[in-house]
Order: sequence, then C-alpha cells, then structure tokens
Amino acid sequence: MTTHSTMNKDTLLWMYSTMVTIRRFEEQSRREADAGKLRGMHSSIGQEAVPTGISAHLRDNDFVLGTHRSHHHCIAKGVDINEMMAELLGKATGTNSGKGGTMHIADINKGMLGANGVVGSNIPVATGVGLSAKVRGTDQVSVVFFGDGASSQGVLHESMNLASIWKLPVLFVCENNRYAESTPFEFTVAGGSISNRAAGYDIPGVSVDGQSVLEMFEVGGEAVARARRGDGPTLIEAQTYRYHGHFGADDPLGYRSEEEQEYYMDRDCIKQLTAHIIENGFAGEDDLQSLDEKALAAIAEAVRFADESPFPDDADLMTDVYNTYA
Amino acid sequence: MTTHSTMNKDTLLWMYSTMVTIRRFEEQSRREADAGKLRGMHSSIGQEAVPTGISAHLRDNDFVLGTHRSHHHCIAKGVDINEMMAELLGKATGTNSGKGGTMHIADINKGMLGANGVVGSNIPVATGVGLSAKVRGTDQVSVVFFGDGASSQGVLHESMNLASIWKLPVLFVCENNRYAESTPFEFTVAGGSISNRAAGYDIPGVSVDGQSVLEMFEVGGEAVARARRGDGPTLIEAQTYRYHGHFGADDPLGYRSEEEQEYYMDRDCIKQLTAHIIENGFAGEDDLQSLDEKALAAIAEAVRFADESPFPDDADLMTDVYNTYA
Amino acid sequence: MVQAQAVRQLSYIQAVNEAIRQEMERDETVIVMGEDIAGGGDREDKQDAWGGPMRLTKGLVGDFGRQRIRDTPISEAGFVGAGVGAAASGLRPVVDLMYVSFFGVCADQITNNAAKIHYMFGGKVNIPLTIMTGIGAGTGSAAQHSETLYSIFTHFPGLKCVVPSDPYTAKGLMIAAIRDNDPVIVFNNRQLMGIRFDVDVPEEAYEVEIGKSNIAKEGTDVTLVGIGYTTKVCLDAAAELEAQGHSAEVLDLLSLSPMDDEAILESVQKTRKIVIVDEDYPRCSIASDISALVAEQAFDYLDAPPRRVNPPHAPVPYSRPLEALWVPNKDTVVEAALGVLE
Amino acid sequence: MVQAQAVRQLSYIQAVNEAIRQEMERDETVIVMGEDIAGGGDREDKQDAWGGPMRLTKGLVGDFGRQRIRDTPISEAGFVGAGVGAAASGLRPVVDLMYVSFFGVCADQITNNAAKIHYMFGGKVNIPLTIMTGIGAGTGSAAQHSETLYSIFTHFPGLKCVVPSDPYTAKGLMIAAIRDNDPVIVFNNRQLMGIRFDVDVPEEAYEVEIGKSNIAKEGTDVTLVGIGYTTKVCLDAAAELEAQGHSAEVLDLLSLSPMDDEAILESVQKTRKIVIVDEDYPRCSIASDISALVAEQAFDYLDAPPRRVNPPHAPVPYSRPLEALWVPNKDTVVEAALGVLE
Ligand SMILES: Cc1ncc(C[n+]2csc(CCOP(=O)(O)OP(=O)(O)O)c2C)c(N)n1
Ligand SMILES: Cc1ncc(C[n+]2csc(CCOP(=O)(O)OP(=O)(O)O)c2C)c(N)n1
Ligand SMILES: [Mg+2]
Ligand SMILES: [Mg+2]
Repeated sequence: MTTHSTMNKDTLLWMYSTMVTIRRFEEQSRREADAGKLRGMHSSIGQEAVPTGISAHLRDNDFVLGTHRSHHHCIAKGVDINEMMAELLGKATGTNSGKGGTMHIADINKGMLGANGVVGSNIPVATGVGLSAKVRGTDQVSVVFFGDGASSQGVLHESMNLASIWKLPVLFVCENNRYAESTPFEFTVAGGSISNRAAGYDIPGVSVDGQSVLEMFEVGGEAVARARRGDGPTLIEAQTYRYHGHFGADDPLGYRSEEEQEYYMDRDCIKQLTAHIIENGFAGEDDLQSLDEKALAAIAEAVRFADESPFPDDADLMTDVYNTYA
Repeated sequence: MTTHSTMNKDTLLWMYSTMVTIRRFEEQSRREADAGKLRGMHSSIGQEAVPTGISAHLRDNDFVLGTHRSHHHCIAKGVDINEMMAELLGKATGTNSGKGGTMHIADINKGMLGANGVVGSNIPVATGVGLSAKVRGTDQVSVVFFGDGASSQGVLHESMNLASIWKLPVLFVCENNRYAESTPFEFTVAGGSISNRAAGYDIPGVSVDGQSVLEMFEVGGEAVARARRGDGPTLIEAQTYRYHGHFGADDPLGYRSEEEQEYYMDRDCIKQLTAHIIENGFAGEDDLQSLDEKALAAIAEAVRFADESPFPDDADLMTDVYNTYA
Repeated sequence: MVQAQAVRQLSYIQAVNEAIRQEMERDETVIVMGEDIAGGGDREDKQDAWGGPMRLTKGLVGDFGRQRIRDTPISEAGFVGAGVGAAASGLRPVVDLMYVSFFGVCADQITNNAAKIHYMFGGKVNIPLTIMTGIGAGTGSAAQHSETLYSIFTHFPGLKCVVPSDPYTAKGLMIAAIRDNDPVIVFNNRQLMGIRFDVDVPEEAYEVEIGKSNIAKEGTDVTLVGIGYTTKVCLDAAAELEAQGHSAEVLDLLSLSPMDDEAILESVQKTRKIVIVDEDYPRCSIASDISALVAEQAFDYLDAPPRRVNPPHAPVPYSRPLEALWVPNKDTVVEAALGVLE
Repeated sequence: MVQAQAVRQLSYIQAVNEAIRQEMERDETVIVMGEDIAGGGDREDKQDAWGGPMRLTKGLVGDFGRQRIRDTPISEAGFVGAGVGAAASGLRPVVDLMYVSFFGVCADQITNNAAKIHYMFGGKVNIPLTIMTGIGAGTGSAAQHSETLYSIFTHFPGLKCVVPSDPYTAKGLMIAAIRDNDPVIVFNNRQLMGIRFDVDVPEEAYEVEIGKSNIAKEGTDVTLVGIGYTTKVCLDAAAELEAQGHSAEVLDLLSLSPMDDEAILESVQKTRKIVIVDEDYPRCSIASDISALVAEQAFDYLDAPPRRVNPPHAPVPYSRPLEALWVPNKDTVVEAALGVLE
C-alpha cells in the first residue's frame, strides 16, 4: 500500500476505489451468507469512510486493530480481498488459514493486526503496539477502531490513560454508528459524547463527520502526524452509521426510524465523495464507472478464488495452538 | 449511629472522637502486628477525616464499601471496634468470624458492606447497592471509597457511566493520598486530576481538602443530599495523605521526601479540628482530653476482648462457603 | 418425523423466558440486567426491539418495565459487579453475560466478590445472584464466541454451576437459581436453543434441585455422563449402542457445583464402565474431575479405565469442517463407549 | 542447622531477578511492565524504591532504565493487553501480575487474546509474552490474595503454564519462558520466596525445558507429585515416609501445560501408586487432571486408587489456625500416602 497523505487526485481516487471495494465486498459477503456459505457477519456498509480517511496516511508497517465489524478496516489497510473472502468461507487459503473467520481477519504483512470479537478487547492491544514502536524507536503508528458501545468498556479508559502518560503513538478511533446492537448510544453513554472523555486523560478528543471521507482524511492526518512526531495519542469520535442490521438477520427498523436512516443515507460517504470528485473535476463519471467495474470484477474474482480453494485439512485442527510443543 | 448532619457542637465532638478512635485503633493495630498477632495491615493514619466527614451524614442503613485500607471507613460507619480488633486477630468473635481479616471487615447491620482487597473491585458493587436502593424505592445512599491508584481501574469509569445514566445514589470518593504503594499519583494519572474525569460522565466532580474534616463534611453533605434527592452520583477527590508505609514494613522515605511528609502532617486533620473546636469555644482542652482517654480505654478494651476471644473451631473452615449445600 | 408426546411443549428459549417471568411475578425484588435484553433504549415506540441476543428475555420489558428490565452499557465488570452489590442489599438480580467467553472482563466480580463474600464475611451477607450465560460451539462463531468454560467456574468455591439439557430442566434450574441464596451460574448451550424437544414443561413454576443429576436413560453396560448439549449427544449415542446390543445408561449431570457424586458413583457401580462427554476444553475439566472422582471412589468397581470425551486441546476453529471435528458428537461417543465395552 | 552444599546458593527471588536481568542483557526487546516494579515514579532521587512487591525486579531499573522497566498504573487489563500488543509487534514483554487472584480484571486479555491469537490468525502471529504472578496461601493474606489458580490457565489451549519449585527451576523456567515464542505464565509461590534452598544456581543463563518434569527424589513404593511449593511438602513427606520404611518417589511437575504425561505414567508404572499434592482448589484442578490421566492410561498398573491432596472446596480463610488447616502439609501428604500404601 502506498501512503496517500496529500489530498490530490490520486488520493481521491484511491479513497473512492477503496470505499467502493468495501461496499461491494460487503454486499457480496451478505449474499454468501444468505446462501449459507458463511454463518453471519457484521456488515460495515455505511462506515467505509472512517478507516479509508485514516488509512490513507498509514504505511504497511503501521498497525490497525479492529472489531467484530472489521472488513472495512482490513480492506482500507490493504488486505487482499481474495484471501479475505476465502477466510469468510473457511478456506485454507484465507488470511487466517480458515481458522479465524469474519471476526478475526488479520494480515500482519499488511499491518492488520486483527479484528477481534470481544468488544473493546483490542484497545489495550493497540496501546501495546504503540509501546512497541516507541521502545523500538520507530515512528510506526497504531490505530484501533472500536464502536460507540465499546466506549463503555473500562479498558478504553485504562488505555487512554496509559497511552497519555507514556505518550504513545496511538489513535483511538470510535466509530459512533449510533447503535450497539439495538441500543441507541445516548441510552448508555453518559453525557452523550465519547470524544469529550479525552479531556480527563489530557489527550485531544475530536468529533468528526464520519460520512465525509475528506473530513476523516483531515482529522486522521493530524492525529497520525501527531503520533509519528512522538506527541502522543488522539481520541477521534467519527459520527457514522451502519446501514444494515447488527449481524444480518435483524431488521434495524425495530429500533430506529426510517427518517433517521434516510438522513444518514442521504449523506452517504460514497455519494458525497462522488459529488466532490465530479464537481471539482478530478475525474469524470466514466472514470468512476470504470473504478466501480474494477471493484466488481475484483469481488467476482475473490469469490471464484474462495470457492475454488480447499477447506483446511483435518490435521490443521491441532496445528497453530502453539509454536512449539513439548 | 446517629446522623450528624448539621455542624454543631455535637457533630464536632462526634467527629473528633471518631478520628481519635481511628488513630488510636490504627496505632494499636500496628503494635499488634509488630507483636506478630496479625501479619500486616494497611494503616489509615492521616486519612481519618475523609470517611468521618462523609459518614456524619449517613444512617445505619446507608452503605459504605471500602478498600484494602478500610479500618477508618469501618470505624466512621460505626462498626464495633471490639469485633474489629477480634477480626484482625482472627478470632471467632470478629466482625467476619475470623474468616475475613483486615482487608475484608464488614458489618451489614452497620451498613458496612465490606473492605475489599482487590483494587477498584468494590466500585461496581457500590453502584449495585445504589441501584438496589433505587429499585426498592428507598432513599438509602451508597458510598464507595477508593484510592488514587484505583482510579486507573477501568471499572471506575464503567461505574461512573452506569451510575450517571441510571441516576443512582452513589458517592464515588477517591482518597488521593498521593501514592499507590511507592508510585506517586502524578506518574500514573494522566492530567493529574481524578475529579476532572467526572465531566466526561456528566456528573459533578469535586476536589476537596481531605485533611479538613469540616470541608469533607460540607462536600459530603452536598453529595449525600444530592444522592438522596435522586439527582444521581458525585465524584469526590479528597486530597489526603497516609503517614505510614503502604503495608507496614516499607519506609515511605524511600519514595517521598521529609518536607512533603511534614507539609501534610502539619495540616493533620485531628490537629486542625482540635484548633477549630478550641478556638471557637465548642469545647475545652479538658473535654477533648477526656475524649482521648475514652478512645484509649475503648481500644484497650478491644484488645482485651480480642485476646480473650477464641479462635474459630476447625469445623468453621467448611461453613459459610454456601448458604445451602446439596 | 417427531411425534409430539409432550402435553406442553416449549422451546428451550421459551422455557427460560417463562422461568424468569414467573419469578418476576412472584418476587418483586427480581430484576434482570444485561445488554440488549429489551432493546430500543428509551424510544417509546421501539421497546423490546431485541429481547436479548438469544431472545431469552423477549417480552419482559412490556410486563415489568424499565426499572426491572435494565439494558446496560457494554460494561460487564460494571453491571456484574452491580449485580453483586444489588444482591447484597435486597435484590435478587439476574444478570445476562451474553457469551461465557466474555467472562474475562468481569471475572474479578464473579470470582473475588460473588464467590467469596459470603465466606469472607463470616456467613453474614448473602449474594442471591443469578448469572446466565451462553455456551457452546457449533454455530460458526469461532474461538471467542464458542467456549463452554463451566469447568473454571466449578473450580471456585462459593459458586454454584448448573447446565440445563432441555426445556424442562432449563425452566426448573433457572427458577431454582433465582430462588437460591447463593450465586448461581446457569450455562445455556446455544445449540439446545435450536432443537425441538418432546418434553413436557409444566405451566406452574417448579424447581429442579441444584446439586442433583438425573438418569435420562437407564442402562446396564456403561454409564454415559452428559452435560447440557452433550446429554443429547449421549442419548443419541445410547440409541445407536442399543442398536448394537449395548445397554447404555445416560446420566444427565445438570449440576456441576455442587455435583451429585453419589449418583455418578451409584451408576458406575452398576455399569462398571464410564464415558464422560464434555464440551469444555480437556485440561482441568469437569470430565477430568469426574474421571478422578470415579477412579478414587469406585476403583474396585471399574472394569475398564474411565474415559473422557472432550474437544481437543485447541481453540475453536472457524472453518466448518474443522469446527465439526472439534465438538464431541455421537460417533466419537459411540467409539469411546465401544472402547470401554470391548 | 542446614549445611550448605551448593556452590552458588541464591534465594528464589534472586534467581528470578537474575533470569530477567540476563535476558534483558542478551535481548534488548525484553521489557518488563507491572505495578511498582521499580517504584518512586519519575523522582530522580527515589528510583527503585520498591523493586516489585516481592522484590523480584529490584535493581533492574538502574541498569536498564525507565524505557524498559515500566511501572504501570493499576490497570491490569490495560497493561496485560499492552503486553499482548507489544509481543505481537516486536517486543518480548514480561508482565508482572502481582497476585494471580487479580487475573479477574485482565482475564480477557490472557484467555481471549494471548491464548488465541496464534491459532485464530492461522499461526501467522506469535505472542512471545511472559506473565509472572504470585500464588499461594500461608501468609495470612485471606481469600483474595492467597489463591493458586494455575488450573484454570492450564485449561486454556494456547497458554503454557510453569511452576518452579526452587531457585534453580525458578531461574531456568523464567529464562525458558522469556525465550519461548508462545505466551507462558510463570507461577511463583510466595512461600518459596522465604525458604533457604541448598541448591546450586549456575551463574550463566540456562533453560529448564518447558514441558518436562523432574524426579526430585527416586523411590519405588509410591509416586508423590508436587507442584511448586507442594514439591517441598512432598519431599518432607517422603523423608518421613522413608523413616517409616516406605520409599516414595517425588515427581516435581514444573510444567502444567504442556504436561509431561510420559514421566508421570512412567513413575506410576514403577510405583503403582500415586498421590498428587496440589495447592489449588480441588474441583477441576490439575490434581483431578493428573488423576484422570493416570486412571485412563495406567489403569492396569495401579495397585490402589489415585489419590488427590488439595485444600478443601472453600476460599482461603484469614484466621491463622484455619489457614493452617487449608494448605496441604507434610502430615496430610503422609496420611494420604499411607492410605494408598496400606
Ligand atoms: C465484551 C463483549 N460484550 C458483549 C459482546 C456482544 N456484542 C458484540 S457486538 C456488540 C455491540 C457493539 O456495539 P458497538 O461497539 O457500538 O459496535 P458496532 O456493532 O456498532 O459496530 C455486542 C454487545 C461482545 N462481543 N463482547
Ligand atoms: C487489582 C489489584 N491490583 C493490584 C493490587 C495490589 N495493590 C494493593 S494496594 C495497591 C495500591 C493501591 O493504591 P491506592 O488505590 O492509591 O490506595 P492506597 O493504598 O493508597 O490507599 C496495590 C497496587 C490489588 N490489590 N488489586
Ligand atoms: Mg455501534
Ligand atoms: Mg493511594
């Protein structure tokens, strides 16, 4: 992955491609799930801009840590979608050799240190990754994504405190998609703001429109630069929205209104970026159309790759428990 | 215990007696430990004013939850010192029948729901006690004490959040005695303030001079009243100091300066209250002297009671694991 | 085709739900806390949007309201700890720990407070707390959402641990747990929630006694011990063994702590052979514990070494064929039984 | 009066300290994190005020500085999790979890991340993390500071668990743990820290192999299995049994996960009797696990039922006479051994 840290045409088109690839990947994953080829997944559709705007500033050897809902984090960080699709289908060629699945996709060569199915659990891990960079004297950066629901896990607070006193190069990025399962975030987050909590830990707390990849890019750029400079962590609260149900089967209208959905979907991140690109003449509709087609072709290829890949061998059940056995 | 919620002579003398009793109890406990009758304890000398000023506002059926350093919480809440001393010596007549010891003293009839040896562990328990009062529709209040070190446990943040969204009658009282074991609090508390963290949870955060029982009384009174009214929790950071080592054996001068010790000891809570009482004519030196002697006599009686009490029977090893067995 | 014999057939989920409902009706100090147990936050028109991730608490908020049915933030240490405090001060809380693998964020509250307070306080404070939690693999949820882990809670003195095996025991154990004055953890296997059982679930409230096992099927040649989902596996295996001419007794353990040692020993003294089928990891497991019990206390009765059937010493893999190898099944149990029968 | 035979006698604490120091000298990616492992915060004149609550890390900050010796806030989930992340990204962290009873606030990081990442990620990421933690009763510290709990970590695939029994094994296992590419938990019994051992601790760095036990004393009539402190108890009991004319073999387990099954079985095949002495709670314990192993795999060799000696199923009481009853001791072991020998 090349870093796209200045906002030029290349960067805009990279962001566009990335977000479209994520969306098509998620749409396809849903179809695969509906066909019974995997047993459920947390779709990131609607939230594409958040990791895309931040990952534009990251290098392969910077680290990202994710959540149960992490396909977009992985793709934005450059993980191969063939291997991702194979992982979803439990194939031996998957990123995790089929052992991890949708909630645990990782690719250390791309700096994706893993999705994680336990809410909040990756936050201290990311802090440790930042510590490692600092102790080893590199300028690597560690980014952890987590949800609005995860903000209620104590370990976030422990980790913000630790990262602050040790000035670690960590971005704590909350994707506030307004719901944890069916629970609206105002119902469980005292004070109604997650970014406000940063002040208590003496670190910057920023609230940003997570539907605007341009804003994400800007805020992410500042936080990454601050971390690289050795000035410590930042807490970013990205206001975003998940379009689908929590896991797949659930109907979000059970707990939220159509008007609310429309409000966010009208401000869709891909729509907004498309308009920005066209209006400012960075590219034409045809150019974007061809990027769309490329994305679709790549997804089709990923499905083909995954389908044709073998399942793990039975013997793989007992490998990788340890590096060394007695 | 009678509630002493207006600041009159009675209240002042109750506070004086309580603080002197705590100090004498701790001095005696230390002697018992030095004699090998118990194997160490965390002395609360220096911190007497904190629970005293708050407990003045509490009733027997309000609840207090403590820490590994809780003798002062217990005495201020009215726990019998004979039974406390017996507990320290592991006797059957102890508050906990000898099974808990110095770190676990509890007396539910006095609303002392227990010291707790795990740092931070009682904080959510206290939140649940507040919830219980609310659901049962009483105006009971729940007070939890914890140290500056404990502020770094994530569960404090989870609990402040929970108490805030549910408006629970809870006082989160941090005894910032400036050290966790040998570590100065500025070294581990980002931003250098614990009370500042309250804002992120939309609850009042107050910093108060914990060496002044009058200030503790005032701040405690407001927070207790707020809780009783159903207006929710308060975070209080009491600036205080422990005079002795963390556990007994350690020399605090290994990690702090003589000047610092002197600064705090000059502002000793008992000294200050004595001056206030005398200067304002609430009582004379003789009156205080006689309270001192009463405290000493009570401690001597506690030791006699404890010494003469039997150890638990061997069979008690296996009782109280459960209420009912199969 | 299953022929329904039961007079009143409920699903596992309905049985748990009914148990909670009846106890909440009977005793107003019973409350429930957990994530999305109702759903919809405070939006009047969106109440009960979720009803618990496994729908165990569906409908309760409508009858009992938000004071007693409390959707929590994702703060397990915070709300399990709150359950301990509430239990110590006049309530009888039921706390939902969605999946047992999440125990790791709140283990302190369970093992240091819930389990120890009664003892540490000299018996003077009770913790009538019920924790219910989802266990079990077989759903493609991978390593962090498929564990069983009842063994590690059984390890701790002060906790009671029960594992229902069908709707009847699910209701009766849940009611017994809520009424118990000690902390009880109810482990609900998720695969059982998808199976239709032909068992009668009485409408009135009843308790299945904590600490007692049940002979689910009598037999003479070998004792199969099942726990929760593996009781079903044992019954299936017993049917197959029967077809092969072996009479297997199936002991449904139900309660891990306290455990019904007598019933286990009695069955083994009759059959002289035992296979313990346990979905938890093998090391320091309840299977090991039962094997050790039998080895020590029924040594002279045994005609063959006690045999454990557990998953391998490996996390739960995601890939479907590997996961299928991981969970004990009828074939592995039959094979083990034939091993001791030969 | 003890006659010192050892050429280079160190205390248990000195041995652990030397192990860490030597590995830090050898490999600059080794760092240590924990509460008060140095002490004094950033006060120049107050460095190393503490050196760890058991003084295991005393002196290290002076040689390696605050970058590598990191006093943490009291945030076990935060810093154990940080250890996992650091281990995944180029460091080899040693994390001090002061007492094992505090596992409950950070269990998620140990069981869901440290233990599972290597497997979940298809073997492509290693977690070379060492956790050291204090275990054991006998110091008057009551229920929350006296547990042993190695059994529950042994339960989890992906973790390695070792329990040194003296300064020699303390140094060698600590070095092996730090060098190992898997997460290893080193359980240090606090009573061992107060005992003077007449064993030689070589000055140069060496490893005691993880996964191997050691015959601490040869014998022919009964196998006593000891773990950490109970190895000493077994040796004392063996001496007493010897005086009574019984030859006891003492197997010092050292490694619980992986476990040296072969050595246990071999010893039992020779002695035909086994007593397992374990300071952890009895249910689902390592003692149960070993008993089950022997019952299953050495059934035909056994002349008596395998016997477990554990504390009772009760939290650790504070009162001195009760605590003394709780911990297994020489007399209870001798009695159990005589029970199987008769
Ligand atoms: C510790 C823990 N508790 C509960 C869960 C179950 N769970 C999975 S996702 C989820 C909601 C998470 O909400 P949020 O953090 O806002 O992320 P989102 O799903 O909105 O992306 C819950 C409760 C879990 N996986 N881990
Ligand atoms: C979870 C946990 N971690 C560590 C400890 C060990 N420990 C006991 S007291 C203490 C220091 C506590 O400091 P603080 O909260 O400031 O209370 P103080 O001792 O100053 O009253 C520590 C680290 C513990 N008991 N529990
Ligand atoms: Mg969310
Ligand atoms: Mg302190």
